[in-house]
Amino acid sequence: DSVMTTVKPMAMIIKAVAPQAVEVNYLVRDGHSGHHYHMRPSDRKLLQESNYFFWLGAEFEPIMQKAAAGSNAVNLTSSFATQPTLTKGGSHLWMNPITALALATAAADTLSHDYPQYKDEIAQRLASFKQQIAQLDADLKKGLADSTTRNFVALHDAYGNLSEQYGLHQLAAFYGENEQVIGAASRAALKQQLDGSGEICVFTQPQFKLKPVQTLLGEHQLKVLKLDPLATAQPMEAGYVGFFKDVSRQLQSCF
Amino acid sequence: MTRLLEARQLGFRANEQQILSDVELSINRSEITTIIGPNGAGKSTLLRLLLNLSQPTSGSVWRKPGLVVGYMPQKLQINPHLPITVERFLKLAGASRQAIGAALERTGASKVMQSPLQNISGGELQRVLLARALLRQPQLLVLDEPVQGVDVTGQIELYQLIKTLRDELDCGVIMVSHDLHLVMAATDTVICLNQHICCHGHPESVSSHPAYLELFGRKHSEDLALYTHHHDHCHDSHGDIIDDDHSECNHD
Amino acid sequence: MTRLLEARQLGFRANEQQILSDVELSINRSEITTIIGPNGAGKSTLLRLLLNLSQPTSGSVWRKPGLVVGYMPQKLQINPHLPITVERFLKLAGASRQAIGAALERTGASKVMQSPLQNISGGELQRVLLARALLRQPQLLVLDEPVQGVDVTGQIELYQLIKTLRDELDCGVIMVSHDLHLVMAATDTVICLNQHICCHGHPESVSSHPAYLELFGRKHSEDLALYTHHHDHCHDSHGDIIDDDHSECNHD
Amino acid sequence: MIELLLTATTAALLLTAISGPLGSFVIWKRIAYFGDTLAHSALLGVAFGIWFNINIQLAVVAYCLLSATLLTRLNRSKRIALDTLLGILSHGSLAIGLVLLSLSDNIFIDINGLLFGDLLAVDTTDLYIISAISALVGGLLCYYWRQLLSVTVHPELACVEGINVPRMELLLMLCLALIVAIGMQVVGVLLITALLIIPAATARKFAETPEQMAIYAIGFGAIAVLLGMTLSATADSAAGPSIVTAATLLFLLTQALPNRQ
Amino acid sequence: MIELLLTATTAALLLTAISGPLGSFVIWKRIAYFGDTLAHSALLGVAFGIWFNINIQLAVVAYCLLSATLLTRLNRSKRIALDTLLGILSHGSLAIGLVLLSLSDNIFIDINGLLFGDLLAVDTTDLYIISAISALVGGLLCYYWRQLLSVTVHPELACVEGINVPRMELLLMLCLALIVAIGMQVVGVLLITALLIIPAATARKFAETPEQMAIYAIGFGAIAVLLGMTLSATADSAAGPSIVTAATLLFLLTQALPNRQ
Ligand SMILES: Nc1ncnc2c1ncn2[C@@H]1O[C@H](COP(=O)(O)OP(=O)(O)OP(=O)(O)O)[C@@H](O)[C@H]1O
Ligand SMILES: Nc1ncnc2c1ncn2[C@@H]1O[C@H](COP(=O)(O)OP(=O)(O)OP(=O)(O)O)[C@@H](O)[C@H]1O
Ligand SMILES: [Mg+2]
Ligand SMILES: [Mg+2]
Ligand SMILES: [Zn+2]
Repeated sequence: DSVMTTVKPMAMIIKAVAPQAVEVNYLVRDGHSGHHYHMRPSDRKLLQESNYFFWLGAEFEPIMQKAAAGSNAVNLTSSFATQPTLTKGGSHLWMNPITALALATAAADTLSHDYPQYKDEIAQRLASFKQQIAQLDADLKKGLADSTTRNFVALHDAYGNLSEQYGLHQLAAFYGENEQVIGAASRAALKQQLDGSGEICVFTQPQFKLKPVQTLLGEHQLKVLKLDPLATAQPMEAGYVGFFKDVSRQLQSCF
Repeated sequence: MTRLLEARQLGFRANEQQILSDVELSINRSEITTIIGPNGAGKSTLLRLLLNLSQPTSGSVWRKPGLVVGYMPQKLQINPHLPITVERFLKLAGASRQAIGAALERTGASKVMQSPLQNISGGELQRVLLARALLRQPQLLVLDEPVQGVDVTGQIELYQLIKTLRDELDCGVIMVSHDLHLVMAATDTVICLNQHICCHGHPESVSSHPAYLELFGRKHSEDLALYTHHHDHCHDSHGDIIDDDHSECNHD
Repeated sequence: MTRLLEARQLGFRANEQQILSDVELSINRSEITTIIGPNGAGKSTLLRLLLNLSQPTSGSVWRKPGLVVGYMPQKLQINPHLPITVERFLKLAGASRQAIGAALERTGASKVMQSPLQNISGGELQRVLLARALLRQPQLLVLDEPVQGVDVTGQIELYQLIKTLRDELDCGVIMVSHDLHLVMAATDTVICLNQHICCHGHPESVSSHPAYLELFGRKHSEDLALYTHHHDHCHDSHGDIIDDDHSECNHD
Repeated sequence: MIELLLTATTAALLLTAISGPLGSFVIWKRIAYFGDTLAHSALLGVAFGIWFNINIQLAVVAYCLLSATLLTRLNRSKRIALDTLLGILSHGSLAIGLVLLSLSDNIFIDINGLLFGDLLAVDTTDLYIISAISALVGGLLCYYWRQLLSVTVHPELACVEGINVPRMELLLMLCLALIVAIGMQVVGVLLITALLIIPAATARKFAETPEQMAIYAIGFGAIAVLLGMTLSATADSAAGPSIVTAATLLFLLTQALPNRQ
Repeated sequence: MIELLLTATTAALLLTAISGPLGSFVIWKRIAYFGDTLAHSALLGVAFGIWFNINIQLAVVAYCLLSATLLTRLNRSKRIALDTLLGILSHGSLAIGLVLLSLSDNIFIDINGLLFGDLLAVDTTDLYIISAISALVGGLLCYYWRQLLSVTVHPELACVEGINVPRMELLLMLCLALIVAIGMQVVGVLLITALLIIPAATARKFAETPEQMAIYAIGFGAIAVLLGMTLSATADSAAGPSIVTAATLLFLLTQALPNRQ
């Protein structure tokens, strides 16, 4: 038995609550961007053989709409997508442990319907995941508590959900959700706003060049965080907890 | 005598230049009209106006409703990227294979029936274009320098053919030509054009008209006189003038 | 007598057809060579081979090193998207404004000097092309049907001009023409081509050659006889033969 | 594996049957970039769709048809080559679309989806749409074939012979726009424009008449689809790009063949 | 604000100075899609760069120059129109690049970066590169102007007049490839190809000689750059697309003007 999802962190979340006997696969393979997905025959085969395809809905993962056309698709966000904060520059929902837990809960619900024989196992794993998440959240909050500055500049507009949770403040994102670049006026405003401040925290990702930031804020000292939102460098065994620990370690090096 | 086409006060301006002004003419069934005039006189422009391929800047053109026209442009630029044989090109005019064979036979280009249209020689192209024009069984044939680039043998044959066609199809013909000597004898009306109509009428009368003489010069009028004279009678192979016998020397 | 160009055993095949075979010829300085032949005989193809614009499939062409050639193609397709006036087009040949004015004057096209190249009429284009060819001060002039589409007045003038140029520049000339009557008198060698060289030599001797007669037919040979005869002497305006006086009638 | 690829292969073959003849016109008229232009300008269609709150798919199809009409109009003056007009329309609408989108918040457009599509995700509904459009366009092409061809060979001769030249040109452009607009959303613009031009260009070498070219183009297209699908199934590569790769290799291969002498 | 835009504006103006004349050639030769083709095929360059472990930027430039050479070669046979060849090269390399990339692991490519670039991210190093390339290409264009023009007007006449036609065509293609390859990485391919064609097409209406067209194209390009930068500064839109938008509007505006009678 197997279930399918879109990206690796999502697979980690589902793996955390799915019964041991159920295999969890994901579509976007390591090293490829989640925004440029093309389906391959092996994906199609896996997708067809899976009992479920867990995804985040057209709003957050529009590129997955075709993959989600099958009858086995389950939109994990349908229970809580009404929360307005989630839609604001935060398509990477898994970048916030609280949301991750909500996703896990939704997945667990569905799974226990289909696998009544594993119902207990699922409930048990969910409870343990809940605990781990609470721990993660508390640790990160504590780690960031004494940080005086909470401003950061992002290259990719995907951290709205994360900043909301931890009181961080995104000054600007150089590439929008659609990867379009920002205009001259915003840059001028950003430059003015940062006038006089020393170290600036920059969230970057492997596929984006740092150059626009360097050109604009060349005179400032840039502290570059190579966040890894797709868990490319993490082994699957590390699980969501391992992945997010890495993210929070990175965050704490900046704030 | 059916009127096929009539131009009224036609004028054309382009690029701040008056190219044609005040042209009045009418084309009737079974009449051959020839337009002569120096290069740049506006002959091709006039044909394009008559065919509605350009819009006049003044005046108007009346065409008989439902008029079937066969047109042969002065230059045809063929898209080199479209593979098309002469036969297929002619079929586009809506003719049968047999009719195509016959038309090419008549214009003396049956050799190139299967050749790609892009590769045939200049003179062959002219013959093919004429074949296309006549395949449409036109009521009006519009020919812009029909024998340009055609070899000597062909020139005489083609003019002969145009006359025969006129008789067969009972169609009107309007053509542009520089071959005064070959054309004069085969035409009913000559229009002498140089931005406006300088003079028009029967070939004989036009060639002595002062406007004509001014345009082509007395020197060439003499040459022409030689040509028309050449068609008034026959020469034997030594160039001596022999008796005027139409059936023998093929001129009329 | 300098040899400018020599073709040895030239052959050309395309599309499974032999278009030319076994052509041998040589062009010398200050000689005018005229190629005649029916449509599709391979005349233009031969010129292109001589100019290295196509590669022969057999045989070879020798060109005098550093030969300056003026070429006038049979058809010129001008890119309609390039804005260029006649003057600028001629300047591309590397000539001064003055020289351009003079050249256009000579070919009788000074009227269109400032016109866009795409808009000029067929005959005007021929004149412009000839002007370009001669602006290069060529050692060899290669002309493919130079007076095609040119008006009567112009035809005689242009052939006259070609002769004058030959004398002035002391260049070799090779041209294709169908105007046997106008060309014969102005040429040193005639090559009669129909996929191979049927016959060649002085105009007078060629026109009585059996191969020539076969190609153009006895009927047209008679016509031609009339033309050559026309150039052996002059006619008065009534067509009567008057005394042979070269200075008066401009033929030689 | 076979039944998995069946829908996708059928869709691609259906498209091929119609893109062969249409693609031949594209090559003859030198508008190889027609598809790309529509794809680029589709972005502006999306922007309009969002702006006026219309169904985006419909907005894209409508905008494509509109662009085609506009193009036909602009082209009538003949002062500017069609390919230049295409280039301007393409970059212009792309840029305007980007500017509009960067002015509004939170609009996600799947440019990559439009570009590369997802052939393997084609379902039976898509198949019906493709069949319907193919039948419509194919029927129009057959019915007007002689007139369309006349206009392409020589518009002035066609005009003199009584063919309504502007209407035929518009018809052709609209057919193209329709097939690109549909294809773009189903299989991606890369595949649809490549299917338009590459098989037809391959056929050019062997064809002696326009009809031969159209038919050979269908044949080469079908071969490319089958080869590409096999490649995709064996090497586990994306289906659309694999088909285009197969078509390209086929083209290069036939170019290396000697010309008939 | 001003000093923020200074580098970007200077870079764009420098590119304009060279894209005006080059773009005129692009329009005359009907290769409006040259830039897009190189941009698409750049992906294959990236794939090769990754495969053979070369610096990706260099690989892209090298591959662009290679494509241009290949194109010039293929075009010599004249059986297939240049725009069709461009289309095939473009879609073919894009597809092959995608297949290769989807077969290899761990690759992040910034396709959008290549396509849309970021003019505002231009720094002084880029400015030096652009200046150097502009000077080089500008010098070559000036030096060979007459010959390049002869070849464009009529290759056969040029050949008879002793100009090395293949070499001139190659030179032109390489200049184009160079400017596109550099422009693509610095300001994005949308901006560079739009700067090539749109100002030159605008100039077409007013020019009577090729030189006029080249110079007017520079002028229109410069106006578009200044307008676009102003738009970006006031409406906060991305700089590249704003410039292209300005150029497009300028084109549409001049098309609406009456023709000189
Ligand atoms: N669209 C146009 N714009 C500007 N000038 C034009 C245009 N069309 C024609 N002309 C000019 O009008 C004049 C007449 O051209 P046209 O082609 O009608 O001459 P023609 O009498 O057919 O000459 P030919 O005997 O050489 O074929 C030419 O001088 C040409 O330059
Ligand atoms: N590239 C080619 N491929 C196939 N056939 C060709 C090619 N070029 C020329 N031909 C054929 O070769 C023959 C000779 O053509 P060419 O243009 O040399 O004739 P020409 O003597 O100049 O005729 P014209 O007097 O009509 O100009 C024609 O029948 C033509 O169809
Ligand atoms: Mg004319
Ligand atoms: Mg010829
Ligand atoms: Zn993202």
